Amino acid sequence: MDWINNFVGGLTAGQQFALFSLLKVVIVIFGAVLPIVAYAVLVERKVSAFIQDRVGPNRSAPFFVKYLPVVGPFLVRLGIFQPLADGLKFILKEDFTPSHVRKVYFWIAPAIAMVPAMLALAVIPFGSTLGNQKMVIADLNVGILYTFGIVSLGVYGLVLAGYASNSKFSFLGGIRSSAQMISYEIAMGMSVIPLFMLVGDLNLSKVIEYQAGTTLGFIPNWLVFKQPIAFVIFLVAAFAETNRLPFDLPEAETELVGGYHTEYSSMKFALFFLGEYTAMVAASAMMVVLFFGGWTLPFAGLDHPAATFIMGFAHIGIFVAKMLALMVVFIWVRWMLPRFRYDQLMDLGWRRFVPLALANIVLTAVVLWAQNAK
Amino acid sequence: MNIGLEQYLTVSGLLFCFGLLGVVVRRNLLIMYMGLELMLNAANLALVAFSRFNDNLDGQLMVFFIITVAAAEVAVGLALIVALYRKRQSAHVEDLTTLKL
Amino acid sequence: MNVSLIEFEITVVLLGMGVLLLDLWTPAERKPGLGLAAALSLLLVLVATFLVPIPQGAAASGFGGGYLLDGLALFFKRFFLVAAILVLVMQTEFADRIASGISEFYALVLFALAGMMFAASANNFVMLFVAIELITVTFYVLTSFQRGRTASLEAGVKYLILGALSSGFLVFGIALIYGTSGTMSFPEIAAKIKASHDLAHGALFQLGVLLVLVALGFKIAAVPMQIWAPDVYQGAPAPVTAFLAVGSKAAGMVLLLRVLLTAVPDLASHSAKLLMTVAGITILYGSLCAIPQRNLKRLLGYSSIASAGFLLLGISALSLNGISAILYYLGGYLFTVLAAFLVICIVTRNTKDEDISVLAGLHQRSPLLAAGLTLAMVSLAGVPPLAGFFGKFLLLKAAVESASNPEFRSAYYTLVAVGIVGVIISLYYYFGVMKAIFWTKPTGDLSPIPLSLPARLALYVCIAGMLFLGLYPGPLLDFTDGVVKAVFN
Amino acid sequence: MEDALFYIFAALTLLFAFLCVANPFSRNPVTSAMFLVLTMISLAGLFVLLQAFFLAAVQILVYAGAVMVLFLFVIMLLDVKEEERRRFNPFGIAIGGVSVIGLGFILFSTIRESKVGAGLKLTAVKGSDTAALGKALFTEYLLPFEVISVLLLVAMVGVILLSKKDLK
Amino acid sequence: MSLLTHILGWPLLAALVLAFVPRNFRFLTRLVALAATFTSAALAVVMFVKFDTDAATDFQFVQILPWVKSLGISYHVGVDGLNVGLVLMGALVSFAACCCAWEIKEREKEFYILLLVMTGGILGAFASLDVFFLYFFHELALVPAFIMIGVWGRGEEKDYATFKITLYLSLGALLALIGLLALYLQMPEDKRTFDLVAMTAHFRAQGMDGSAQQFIFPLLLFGFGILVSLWPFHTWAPLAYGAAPTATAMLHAGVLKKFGLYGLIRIALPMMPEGAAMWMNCLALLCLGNILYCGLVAMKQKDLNLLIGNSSVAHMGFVFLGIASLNVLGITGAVLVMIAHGLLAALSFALSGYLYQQTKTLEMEKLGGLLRQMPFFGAALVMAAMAGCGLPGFANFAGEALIFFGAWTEFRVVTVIAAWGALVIGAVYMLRAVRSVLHGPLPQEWHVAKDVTTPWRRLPFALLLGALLLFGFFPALLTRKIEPVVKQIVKDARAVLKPAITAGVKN
Repeated sequence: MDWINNFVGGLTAGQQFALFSLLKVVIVIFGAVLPIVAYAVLVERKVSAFIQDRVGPNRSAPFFVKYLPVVGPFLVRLGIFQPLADGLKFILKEDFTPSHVRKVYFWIAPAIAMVPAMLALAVIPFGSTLGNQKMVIADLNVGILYTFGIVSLGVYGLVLAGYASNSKFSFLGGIRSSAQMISYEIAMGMSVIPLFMLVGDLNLSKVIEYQAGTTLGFIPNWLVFKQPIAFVIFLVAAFAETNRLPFDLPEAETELVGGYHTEYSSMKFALFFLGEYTAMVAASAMMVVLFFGGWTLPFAGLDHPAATFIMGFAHIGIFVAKMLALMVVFIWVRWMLPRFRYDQLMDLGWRRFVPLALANIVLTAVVLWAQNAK
Repeated sequence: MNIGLEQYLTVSGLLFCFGLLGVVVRRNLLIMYMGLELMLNAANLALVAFSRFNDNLDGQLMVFFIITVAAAEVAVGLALIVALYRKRQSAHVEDLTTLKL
Repeated sequence: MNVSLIEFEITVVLLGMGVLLLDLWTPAERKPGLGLAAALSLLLVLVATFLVPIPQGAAASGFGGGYLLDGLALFFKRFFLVAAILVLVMQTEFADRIASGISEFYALVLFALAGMMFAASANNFVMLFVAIELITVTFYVLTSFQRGRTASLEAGVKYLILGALSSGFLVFGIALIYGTSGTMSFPEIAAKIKASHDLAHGALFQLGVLLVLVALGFKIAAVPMQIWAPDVYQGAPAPVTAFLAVGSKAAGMVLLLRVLLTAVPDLASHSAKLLMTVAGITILYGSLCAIPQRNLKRLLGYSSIASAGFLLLGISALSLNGISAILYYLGGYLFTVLAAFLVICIVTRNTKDEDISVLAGLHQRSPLLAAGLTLAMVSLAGVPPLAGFFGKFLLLKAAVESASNPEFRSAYYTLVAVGIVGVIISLYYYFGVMKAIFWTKPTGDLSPIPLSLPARLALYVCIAGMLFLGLYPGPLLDFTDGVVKAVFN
Repeated sequence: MEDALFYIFAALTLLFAFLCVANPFSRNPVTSAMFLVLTMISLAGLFVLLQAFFLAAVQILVYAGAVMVLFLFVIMLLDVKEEERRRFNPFGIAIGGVSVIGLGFILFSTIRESKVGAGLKLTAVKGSDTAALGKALFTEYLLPFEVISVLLLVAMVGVILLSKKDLK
Repeated sequence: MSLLTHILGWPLLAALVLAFVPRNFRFLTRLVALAATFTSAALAVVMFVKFDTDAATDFQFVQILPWVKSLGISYHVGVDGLNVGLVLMGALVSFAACCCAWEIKEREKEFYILLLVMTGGILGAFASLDVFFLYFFHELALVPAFIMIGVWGRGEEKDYATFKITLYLSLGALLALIGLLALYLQMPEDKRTFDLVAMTAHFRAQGMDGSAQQFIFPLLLFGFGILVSLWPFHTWAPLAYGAAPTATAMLHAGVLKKFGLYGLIRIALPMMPEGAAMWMNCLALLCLGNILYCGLVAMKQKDLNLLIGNSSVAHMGFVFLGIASLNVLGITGAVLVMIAHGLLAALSFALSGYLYQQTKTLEMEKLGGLLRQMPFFGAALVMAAMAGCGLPGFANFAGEALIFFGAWTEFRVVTVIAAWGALVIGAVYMLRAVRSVLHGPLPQEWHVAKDVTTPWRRLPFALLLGALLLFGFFPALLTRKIEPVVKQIVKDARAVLKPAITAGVKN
């Protein structure tokens, strides 16, 4: 370890910052997000199978695995190699570009769909500290605004995909998705305002700090308890933002074939797919930070920044666990609820959630004012 | 060379000119409108730069207002252009001929 | 923070929202009545403005100095209120030509009114900007309100593009002014100019002021930002055109006064020649272009450009009397233009056409309308004994007065000469309108034109206003003099 | 480092802005719109360099995230092929270009000449910038803020009226 | 309430009343109008009689009501020797015009309203002693004239004539307005007032800056000059009179046109003697244009109305000449001619209007021999023509003679030419007109023409003729009133004139 210390110590502050940021990006993206996304697909299939009383993927594996004693067949039945196979399939399939599409946009749309979700992760504090590094890629003062800004860019991928494909179904899907995303962005944005009124800061780390500790000795100080309405709105809006059932109107296959990705195949399709799951990861992570105390747990002294590496890793573990639980909720909901109609979706967003969120803001303001007046 | 106010202003000025160029040269209403947005953004950049270098928040607040107004203006403007398009099947300045020029 | 300062504006905004809400429970056939209700309420507000004591000396300001309630603001607030009341009545007459959304039509007028009232009190660039934008954006919608008519939509789009362009200039100008002076507030800018000579002579600062002036010039339709006016006047629904001609122009004017004479008075006196040039060209352009016009609204569009020139003439006089003359002129202009549009609105109700020939035989169809339009034309032409005459008299007087400064003597006299030429030319086309009323052979329908009671009342008010201001200018003139002395001295 | 970033962002902003309004390769409005989005994002980068984080975020959120999507929407709803078939009027372009270059020259020389901000330095932001902005917004600038809200209401009413279907 | 206020107020009040009379009450309409103008005329006669000639330089029947205090504008009326005759003449002509308005058959109500407003304006313009109101009333009288010509006018060139007179006269009025404004602004800031008396007193006491006079005077000269159809700005006049309805032509040519001259004498001369001295030579030359050029043009006319119109322009030349002479005789004569010509022009137009009524044409070649058919008319026309040539016995003669005496001392050559023009040219066209209209064979179609028979119809002609003759035989009725005022003006003007000019003055 000495050479590492020497190396790091030899760098200037700026270089150190750059190095650690790069490390964090690489680790978070390739070490965490991509595997999580890959296995989320598996979980999705398994959960759906469970709900529909099926078995789910239980075959694919490298040939040698099933010869392993005991563990082998279990692993195969678990299907943990399925994501690898899926990935391989995406890469190997023919990358077909139809002749009638607008090429440039057709090519860049999937990338645009994927990138914002990744970027949104940058401000999420996924742990307290490790050594002297804060476990967040960018500790911005305007963290939440950054997230909303970036997330709002995601819509371009879908719109451009719909436009570039030059076909009715894609186009309708693209238009629908952008309308949907813009609509729910408003509800979503408004739903979190009360949180920041309580916290008094836009920095997400501060939000987590605020949620440390308990009330009455056993209820965690999590904002989900203080702002249940906000949480409900945020949760539903998150479904809409990630285009997942019950709000997957943009790609509603019974109406629009495949929506904006009707014309896509192979790796470009995979990017959309990844984008959707990454967005899910980001949304879950966001909810954990905003409503479930982030990396804290209100007991065993886990709500203070870590002093040791062990505690640091424990915090990261807590965060990931919470996030995974929420992702399961996402998946679970998908298979439990039918799809909304488009007008119902808009109605829900504009005429229920927006006023509700507004009312929540006013209510919070009044309560705060009353408290301060005392 | 140290980056100062002058550099920011130059960028802002050029941006303003590009926007104006779009308004003057292009004949498509939508693109003209984009040019107008560029002009507003040029002003935004200038305001933020001034605000920072003067250490005074008024400029940034102005930017906040400008952004809001621009959003409202774009909404109305685009609705108008769409309404006109429905009527005339064109979004071109040269086709606005009902009124004498 | 003193909320009572903005009580009139709050009332107007609430009224607008109230109209929008009431619309939900009003049956369709009674919706036009909402406009009258709103007009009546505005009348109450107008009365209320007279019960408020006029701030003397140090004016009441609030909201971080951005809002100023002085005599000037109060004058313009009343002005806008009167205009809005008459426009609302006009809109009631216009209601059957709007397929839907008549309540929104009223509400938007109220919101525009609120914008104008804020503009009257703007005391820093932020308020100026938001007030102007509130007015302008509302007018984008109002202009294109008759969606069934292509002309209306085209007018809306033209207004939109050029309006947005002027907004671009405005904000860039504001940025430059703010950047060089370090503040948004008018009085502070003036103070800084006084403190440091370099500021007013900085090229960047001057460029900023110029850009702001260009944008304000757009609002009052002064050359070279006048090209929108004829098209928009022609295309917009008649009540909107009236409001545009009176309200929007006056709002531009009050802001121009505030910027030029409160914030950068020294610069204004330096650029007197520029102002004079612009005024002269505007007068000539408006007058000359109006000659061949056959469309009534378009004609009035050009005439309003010429009027803008006369208003600028008042500014370029750079004297208290000049400003007072502007206020007086606007007061007369209010009744005159509204009378003209009221008549045009009613006469053209049953014809798709707005050609000047629809006026043929008007004196037989409705003597009152004929008298109203004739008086309006005579007043616009600046002939006694109507309001327009006294306004122009005061403006020319102010200009001749300023000519006592030997440095500018010839310039001012040239400007006055141009003004006279403009008046002469304008006589030609205003008499063209009167000619159409009285001695063009009517071809079509000669049935009497029915006139509803509110419209009749409104017309009487306009005529009375024109005559009163022409025959008995004392009270208003004393008022404007007092206001101007208190504000600009 | 910051200087380099400034040059990068400035160059990108200007390049994208130019491509937005005068793209020599494509006259597709969608392309223009996308370049405008990129301009906005690079501008946000410049805002960040100026330590105006809040505005940078708002810039992306409002402009890139909402306004430009609206633009794209409208472009897609309208027929854009028309535009590509139109011929340019070279005379108009020449006049426009010359006048704009003239204005640019004036601006540029004015900025150069006036040596604005020669003695000024970018000061580090103390504390939370956003909080200060918020405080000013709700005290000193409360009135414009409220006026803006009326403006938004007007825009909303207007847009609904202009795009309602029920009229002939 | 001063008598003057009554004189100018009744017509205006009547106009207001008429606005509320239903349009089919035609008799009532006419009655109201006649009553109002008659009242004015009668009151004017009373005023003229009651006028204290011994105190002619003082303003009498004065009334002052402050109007706009901040600008120093007040409603101020009063008469001295200068305008007492003009007011009387105006009131008489108004009444006569109103009597002649019976020819109007359509839209009578509007016509009478306009006529009454015009009357009120005219009388107000001559009675006002406030510069602003002077201008104001003049414009008030002018606008109805435009409208009346436009709506009720006759002939093919009606529209053109309307526009021409409108533009020319507005231009003149505006130039004059600027001049008046400049004059107002010459006063020191704290003493600024539009009150004519105060202004005159101020400039008489303080004098005015010479350079200011040099540019204000021409403004007034040409502004007023255009109003009076000073050559070469006269072209509107014949055209407009040719097209105007009778009553309008009578009022405008007779009375309103004199306003410009009145303004020159009342305002320009006393306040700006230096400017006057500068410009009088120029004016003398221009007035030759009026006398000779317009006289020659009148000779060429085939239409009676155009002839009268041109001759009226020519007559203005004499007045200008009188003013240009800048001595007591000349200016007194000028004022006298103003009054005389007012009556004469009204009479001429009334006659030609009557003729047109009967024959529907005024082309002299088509007419002839009407004297037998219409003896009263013929007699009146002959007398009008004689007055026009300046025959003794008519007021014109007295005035023109005074002018020539006055001018002779100043501009001999000009006077000679003018006198020649007046006597020869005037006689030629007037007598030719009389001959071709009244004498010779009577064409068949004019057998239907009727003479003026009823006393009621004869009244206006008789009234005007009577006044002409009265002042012709007793010019002292007027000159004794005018002279003291003019003396004062001339004295002031002469006091500042350059020695070179004063040298030639005998007075």
